[in-house]
Amino acid sequence: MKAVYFAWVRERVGKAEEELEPPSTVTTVGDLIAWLAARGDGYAHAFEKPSTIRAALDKVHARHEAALAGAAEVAFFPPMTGG
Amino acid sequence: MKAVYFAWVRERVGKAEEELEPPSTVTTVGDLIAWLAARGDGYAHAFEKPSTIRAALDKVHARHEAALAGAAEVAFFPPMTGG
Amino acid sequence: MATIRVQREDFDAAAESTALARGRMDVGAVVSFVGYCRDEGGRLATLELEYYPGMAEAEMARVAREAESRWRLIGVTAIHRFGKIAPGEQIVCVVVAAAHRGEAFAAAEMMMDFLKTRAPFWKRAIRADGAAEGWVEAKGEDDSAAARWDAAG
Amino acid sequence: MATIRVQREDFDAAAESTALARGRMDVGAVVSFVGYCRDEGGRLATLELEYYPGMAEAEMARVAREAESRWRLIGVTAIHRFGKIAPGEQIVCVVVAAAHRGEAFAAAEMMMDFLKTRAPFWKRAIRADGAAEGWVEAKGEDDSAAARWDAAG
Repeated sequence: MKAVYFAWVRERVGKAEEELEPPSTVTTVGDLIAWLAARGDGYAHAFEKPSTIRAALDKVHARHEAALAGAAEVAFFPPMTGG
Repeated sequence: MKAVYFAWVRERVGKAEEELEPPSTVTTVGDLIAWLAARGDGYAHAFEKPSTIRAALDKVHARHEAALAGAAEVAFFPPMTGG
Repeated sequence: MATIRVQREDFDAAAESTALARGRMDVGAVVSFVGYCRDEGGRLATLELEYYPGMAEAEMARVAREAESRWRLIGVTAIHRFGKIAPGEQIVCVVVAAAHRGEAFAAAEMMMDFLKTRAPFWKRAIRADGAAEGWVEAKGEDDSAAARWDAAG
Repeated sequence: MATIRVQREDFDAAAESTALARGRMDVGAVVSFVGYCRDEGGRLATLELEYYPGMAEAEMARVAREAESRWRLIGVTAIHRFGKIAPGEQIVCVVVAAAHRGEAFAAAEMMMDFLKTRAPFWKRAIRADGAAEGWVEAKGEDDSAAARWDAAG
């Protein structure tokens, strides 16, 4: 699946997007966050406080409990500050 | 005192303004309405339902209980329908 | 200091709105309301608005001052037309500038609710079908809309 | 059918507002909101807005549809800019046309509250004093503002 990152999540991860191939035990958004956080320094910093991370699956907001269930694109970003 | 009338109050009274010299027993807006209502057909029609009549003293909204207390101008009109 | 105008001619709501924000670095939100004359499904030919000169301006200024006393506002403009107004034309506008949107929205809505029930204007409807023209009746829902600000205040 | 745009260039809120009412005889009320970039008392030099292409437009359309499902609206427009925005410049606008003012006010305010908390935009502040630039933090009051529509709905 494709992962995209925005704002300080993008800056800490060090890239705007990438292809991910998580193991089959990673079934929810929250699982994916935990899996990413263990990938190295930038990821650890980006995902150090999972509660501050918002996610979207195929461009629709998704809770951490949401199943990845074949989504083509997952996005991680801080709380929105537009408007 | 000067009296001014608006909308259907004006139409029923048949004039836009006039000088009034009510007797000294007329001390409130409500007294003045009752006194006007007894002045003849147009007035009787205009003031037949005092509860539908709004008033202002010197261009400030006034309740029927308000004392005339030396106001220079009294106005009578229906509920407002601007905006 | 609010800008209050009662006039026969049309107004440019956009220009009023821009005027409140132009050159200011502390304005975060501008809410504009424009009230239009509806044709009531084709039944209305024209509205004719009568008003109480002197009191209308004074009452609009009192409503603006009340808004300014309740919220931190940077600018307030209220314009109300009188005379003949055709369907599709503008009748009234209220523009409020503030640092934050909540205050601008609340102030603009309260001002409109109060203008409806307090500003001395009266509409006469001239019917498209030639039926007798008549004074528009005040709506109870306008009183309710105005009353909720007293409860909230 | 709402008009939704995400763009780098400035917009003409007045033209958007006029477009919703022009030639329509059933529009009684148009409420426009424009959000401006404040300079935070001189501390802010520039905002830089990042957004999630595709999702931003989709989310703004969902917010518009939610407003259209709650109130009888005649027209809805929402425009959000991205990129560098200087103090005094426009960031966002929402315009709602309806027959009645209460619906137009409520819809415009709900849309702004929801856009703030749901539309994927992020602001980075570049400081006038050369201090480290930083991502603007989300405000709890924006969550509260959005939450009251759930309670009311």
